[in-house]
Amino acid sequence: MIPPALQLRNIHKRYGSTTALAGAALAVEWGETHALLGENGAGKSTLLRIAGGLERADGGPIEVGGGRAVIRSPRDARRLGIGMVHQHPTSIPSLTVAENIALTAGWRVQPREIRGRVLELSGALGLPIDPDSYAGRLPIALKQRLEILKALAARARILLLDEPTAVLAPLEAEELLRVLTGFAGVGNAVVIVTHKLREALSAASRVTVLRHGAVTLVGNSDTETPDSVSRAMLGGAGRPEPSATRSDARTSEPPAIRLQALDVARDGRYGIALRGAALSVLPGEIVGIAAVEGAGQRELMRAVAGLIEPLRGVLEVRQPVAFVPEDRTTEGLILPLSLAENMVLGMGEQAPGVAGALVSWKAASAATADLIARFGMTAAGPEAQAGTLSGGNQQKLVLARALARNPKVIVAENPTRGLDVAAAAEVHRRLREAAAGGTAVLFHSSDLDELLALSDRLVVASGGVLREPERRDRDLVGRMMIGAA
Amino acid sequence: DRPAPDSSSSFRVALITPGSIADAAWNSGAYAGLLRIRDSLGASVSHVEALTPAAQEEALRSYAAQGFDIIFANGFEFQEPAERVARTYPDAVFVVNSGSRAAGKVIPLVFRIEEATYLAGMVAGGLSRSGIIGFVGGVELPPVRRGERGWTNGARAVNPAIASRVTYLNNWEDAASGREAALALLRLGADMLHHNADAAALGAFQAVKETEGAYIFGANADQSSLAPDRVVGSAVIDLAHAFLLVAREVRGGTLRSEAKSFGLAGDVLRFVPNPRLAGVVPAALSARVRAAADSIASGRLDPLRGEEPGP
Amino acid sequence: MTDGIELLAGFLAAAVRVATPLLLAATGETISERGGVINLGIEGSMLAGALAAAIGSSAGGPWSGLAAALIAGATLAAVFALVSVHAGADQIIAGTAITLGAVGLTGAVYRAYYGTAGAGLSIPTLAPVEVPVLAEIPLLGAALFAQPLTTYFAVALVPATWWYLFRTRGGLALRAAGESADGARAAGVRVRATRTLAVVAGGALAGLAGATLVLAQVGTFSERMTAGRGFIAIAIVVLGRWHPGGVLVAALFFGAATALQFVFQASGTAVPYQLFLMLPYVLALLGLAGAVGRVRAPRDLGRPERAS
Amino acid sequence: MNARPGRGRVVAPLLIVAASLAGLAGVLAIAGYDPVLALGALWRGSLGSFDAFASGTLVRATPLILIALGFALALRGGMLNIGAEGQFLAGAMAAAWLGVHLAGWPSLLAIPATWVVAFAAGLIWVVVPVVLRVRYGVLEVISTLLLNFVAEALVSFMVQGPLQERSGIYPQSDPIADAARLPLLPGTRLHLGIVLAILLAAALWFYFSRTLGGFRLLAVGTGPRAAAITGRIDVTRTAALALLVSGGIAGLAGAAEVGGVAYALYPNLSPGYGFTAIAVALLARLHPGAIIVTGVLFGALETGAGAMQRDAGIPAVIVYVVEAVIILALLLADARRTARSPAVAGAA
Ligand SMILES: Nc1ncnc2c1ncn2[C@@H]1O[C@H](COP(=O)(O)OP(=O)(O)OP(=O)(O)O)[C@@H](O)[C@H]1O
Ligand SMILES: Nc1ncnc2c1ncn2[C@@H]1O[C@H](COP(=O)(O)OP(=O)(O)OP(=O)(O)O)[C@@H](O)[C@H]1O
Ligand SMILES: [Mg+2]
Ligand SMILES: [Mg+2]
Repeated sequence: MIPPALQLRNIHKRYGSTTALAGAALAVEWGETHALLGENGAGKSTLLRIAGGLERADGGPIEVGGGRAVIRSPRDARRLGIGMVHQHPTSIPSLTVAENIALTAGWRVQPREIRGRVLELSGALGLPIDPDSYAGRLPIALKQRLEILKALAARARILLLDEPTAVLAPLEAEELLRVLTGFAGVGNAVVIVTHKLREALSAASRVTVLRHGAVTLVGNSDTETPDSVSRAMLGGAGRPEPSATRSDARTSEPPAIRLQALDVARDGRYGIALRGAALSVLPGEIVGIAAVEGAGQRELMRAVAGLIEPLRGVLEVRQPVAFVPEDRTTEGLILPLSLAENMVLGMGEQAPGVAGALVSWKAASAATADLIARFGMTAAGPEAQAGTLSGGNQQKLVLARALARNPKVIVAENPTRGLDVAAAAEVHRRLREAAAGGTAVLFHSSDLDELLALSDRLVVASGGVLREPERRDRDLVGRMMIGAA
Repeated sequence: DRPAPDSSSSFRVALITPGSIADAAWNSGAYAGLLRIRDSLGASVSHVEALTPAAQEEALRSYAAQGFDIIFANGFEFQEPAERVARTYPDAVFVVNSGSRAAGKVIPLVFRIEEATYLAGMVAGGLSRSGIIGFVGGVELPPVRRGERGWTNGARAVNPAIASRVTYLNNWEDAASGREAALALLRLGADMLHHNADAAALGAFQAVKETEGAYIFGANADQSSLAPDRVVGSAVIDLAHAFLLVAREVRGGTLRSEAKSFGLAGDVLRFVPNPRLAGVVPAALSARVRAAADSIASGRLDPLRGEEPGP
Repeated sequence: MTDGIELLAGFLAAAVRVATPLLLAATGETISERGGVINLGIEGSMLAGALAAAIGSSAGGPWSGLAAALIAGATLAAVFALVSVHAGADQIIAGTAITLGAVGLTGAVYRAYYGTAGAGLSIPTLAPVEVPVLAEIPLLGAALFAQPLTTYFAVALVPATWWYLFRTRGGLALRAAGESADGARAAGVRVRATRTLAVVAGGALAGLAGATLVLAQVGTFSERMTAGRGFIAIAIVVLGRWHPGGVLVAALFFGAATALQFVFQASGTAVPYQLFLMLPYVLALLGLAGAVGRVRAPRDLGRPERAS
Repeated sequence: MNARPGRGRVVAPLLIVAASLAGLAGVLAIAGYDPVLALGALWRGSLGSFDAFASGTLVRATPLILIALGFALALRGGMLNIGAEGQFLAGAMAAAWLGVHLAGWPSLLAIPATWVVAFAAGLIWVVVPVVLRVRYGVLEVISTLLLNFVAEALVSFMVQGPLQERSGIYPQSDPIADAARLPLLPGTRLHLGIVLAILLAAALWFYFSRTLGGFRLLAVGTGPRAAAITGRIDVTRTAALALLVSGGIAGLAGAAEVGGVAYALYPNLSPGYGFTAIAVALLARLHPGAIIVTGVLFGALETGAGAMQRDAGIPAVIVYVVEAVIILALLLADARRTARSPAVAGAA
């Protein structure tokens, strides 16, 4: 019998008082795509980071291709043929795509040569990318693509991917999964972490489910169902039902957001991103913006949130506005600061514990502890650094904070990115609750299903123009997004 | 060869320098003076470098509090702090090198360096072919400026048309800048240089060594050995000797509360020609220099005003 | 007329002379800062290099002096790397302490080796080397092609450093380490080793810069003789935007401003000389402001790699 | 961890410091000096008696603490002010300039007046770096550093020119009026500046830990993008203001040195306080209370260094080495507590 490509057994990892992994295990065969599932904070990222050499386990053996492996650094992992795609991109922003790939792959640094090799590689994989762009300037989807190209260029045979599809539009996600299964199919191994259960069961051949740092299920994707998997994830509680109720727009009141003939410049670049936009959102209404990257949705959200001064036109927004930015790690949170401090950062004068110019950190901490409990976040406490939270828990913090302000308007970019199924459902419930209380919600999601599920009304942004589809139809909206309808 | 506090001797002498004692001039001379007092008078000695007003007053106070008999303070900037400290510690003698006034037991030493540099200037004025002479100063302090004034006046006494150029470095250590300053002066036509820049002046000597037809005059010590073929002479202050004289007076109880001033008349200050270059200086010029030295020593000529010696 | 040309040639030569040690030290600091380490200890490395050059040359001629300077500069930088890169201590404090220690150490060794008389002008130096033909070019010939070997080396180092930084795997890894220690580590770079090497190389070049002062310029050593050139080199790195070519231009610019300062003083104007002393720094500030576009430091400059 | 005030342990660092002192004693012995005498002098001259502590250590600590507080304020906002030396001199010039004209004033007015002009002068000295940073993106690290050299030359010019003492001979200003001199603790050289330093530390402590503004400054320094987008803070303005005030505080230190120690403007007023203060602030992890402690520590080190020369005959050059080793040892001890520093936090 051929030994597994990668085998981790009885892995333990503690951070101070937090136990991230308590005897977790993972076995991946050559040729298979393996999905690693679990709720936020279950320990998925930690397990992958241990295999990728970014963390060291407190205990537990690792075998690669049947041999005992010592993985102290990403360098060691690479030598063993392990490539990793992180939950948050690790590319070096001020280097070009080609340089980033050459660095990871250890290529000779000849600009023309590496550019050619990048084009060749990306062409062969069907993952097109501009080799000369600076990594820091790429839209998030391309940043993700770059991570995958780096791993493959380094000739990884075992590819570990931490939520690679979280930031992708459905079509992009399908494309990526196709590439990955193809890669596994030729005798390599792939581990993929995702919160999209359907996606996991269709793309992967086997699944492992973690809960509180230990394995609760290992199974074949043919025999498991979203229900069985999510029971394993949540400890038998079964899958939460997405609520289908629509909110009541308060037509009697003036709109909470009103824009007319609004032009907005491209964020940070030259050119116009949004032209003659017109949109009204009533109190109590949830409006979803469907768009592909660069269609002007980003500028729309940020103009409404008051972060970009529009060039011309009418823009009226009721205050206060809460904004949930797309990039939680640099725009939403200050990772070295504590949860309580991040809470005060976002809520300012309205934060609990703040009275005028003074802050009582004791009160702020108490309120943050309360928030942690109410949103079911896994965190060591209000004094923990935001950077020690798992990705999903960071997102919960950003949302919890936005909702805690009781805003009149919520503007959210991909509000459920990185959240597990239950948490995403919980966020939807809370957004609806807010709407029911009279808050207007304007949100963008790269997940069309989420848009259809959550929004009362759907608006498509395409080429800088806003349009409302005649029907709430997946295909029609999809075609409008790419300007084909 | 370092001073260690030695309580066996009852005569205790301290030195405070505002900079390193390896500066090849001002502070090293003072340090040599301290050692000479130790060796000649059997004093127990102590030294400290104190670079800032805060450290300087602290050093003065500490020595006075420890009962040192003489505290040499090597710079005009000690004058006021010494007077302040002397009010609290009336027993110690404070000798302020280059100080401005006598006040009780605060005694300034004044070296009339201009008397020696005047003579150097005369030689330079007589030897210069280009009619341009140059001076490289470290920091523009009173003795430095007086030295430069004497140098310029001396040259003018011999050649009234002489042009005298001055460059200040604003430090005492940067020998490379000393060299660049000298090279710039030489490029602009100067052929006789003088300095008062301590260690930084070494660069000026190097520049002169490299430049044909250029000569230089040493300062503070006899610097002929630095460039035996290019140093015409040096304006020398025998600081060590002066220190010893003062220490003797203190010990003998004969020191009076007045400024102690040293000029060509004593044996502390001299213009020392470089014997190797004796042939370069015309006899007539040498004679004029000797005559001027006499006039200065006897008070008939004030080098700072630059009057010709009377008949 | 010819007088004017000669003066100009002399001025250019002076600018190149002043620029040479700055260029060497700044190139070294560029390498180290590209790797994310700001080393204020290069002032100390320079001073140690100067003394080592003096002693080495006294003992075994200029070439021994150069070798000793490289080793001395590198050694101090290695101590700095130990504290700041490996222990992760603050780079600014560590660099300041190294410089302070170097002032003391060089002073003590100098006094012990040369005694109270000092080194005088007894140290064997490097004679200027004229490049055949080129040295004959009017105006520029003497300025650029009749310089000591260290100057040619400093200039040759510029394209070499460029090539290393932008055309080699090591250089790419170095830049990555400077931009994002975490990212570089994830890409398989050994961040600490990379940074240590860069710092030590930078220290060696600073040592060479100190040697230039002694062996190619003044022919002697004096305490604290570097007089802040290490800090100016750091300013030059920023002025040159962490780019070897830019650093060359900035060093020459600084050299020219300083040479001009001396010319102004020596030509005997009534303007207070202190204004001339300010000149290079004021010009540098203007240069910073006038440089088109924004200056950006390596992102992780000054940040130790997090212990994992 | 980050630019946060530290909550580290103290024991391990103390052990490292003790070990390094032992090592030093060994080195001194090898070099032929009496280590017991040397370290004894270091102790006696700095902390060993009340007079040494008050007249030496605290006097030296005063400018270090003041400058370090300003440095901490700026760095909390991500601005690395390594030009305190220049701002200190600017403040000293202003205080001396006003101080000589205040004869006949009541001290109660004269002293605050010199402080106000010195604060303003220090602040003005950073206007150029602030404008360069805001308008042209020039890193304040470099512009403030360059301005140190300019300040030095300017002081040199002032004491030879406009501010030179009456006789026109010495490169120093006239002594300031008695009214502008800071009161001393009787029997010592300790002046009112230390009170100013402690009050300022208390004020900054309150500002940093108890006010929204202090927290927002921290946010700007640690996560400027999030501070702007999520915190809705005017990042540029906040950081610029912090840098300006830090310059003003360094200027205050200059006034305290002129009014409490030197009583006149001298060109050599600072032995590099601006740089030492950086070490003081960083070792204290920018915590105002801890800055008082590290400031006193460095003040003791500098005062004790003088005593080592005077009383143990150790040459100054060796004392520098001793100081450097102690600083490196403190640094290593401190690095064991936490791994990250905010050094150039504002660079990006
Ligand atoms: N550096 C750290 N310090 C402290 N705790 C940490 C650290 N890294 C992770 N943890 C904790 O370990 C647990 C597991 O985190 P991990 O990131 O592996 O979760 P995850 O399964 O990837 O979650 P998500 O789906 O939200 O990304 C969490 O409770 C997290 O807070
Ligand atoms: N329109 C956009 N869409 C997506 N991401 C963007 C957009 N504009 C900026 N970003 C992201 O925001 C981050 C910072 O962008 P910014 O334009 O501020 O770069 P920058 O600070 O100017 O870069 P540098 O300083 O290196 O020149 C980058 O990671 C970039 O990818
Ligand atoms: Mg995760
Ligand atoms: Mg930017």
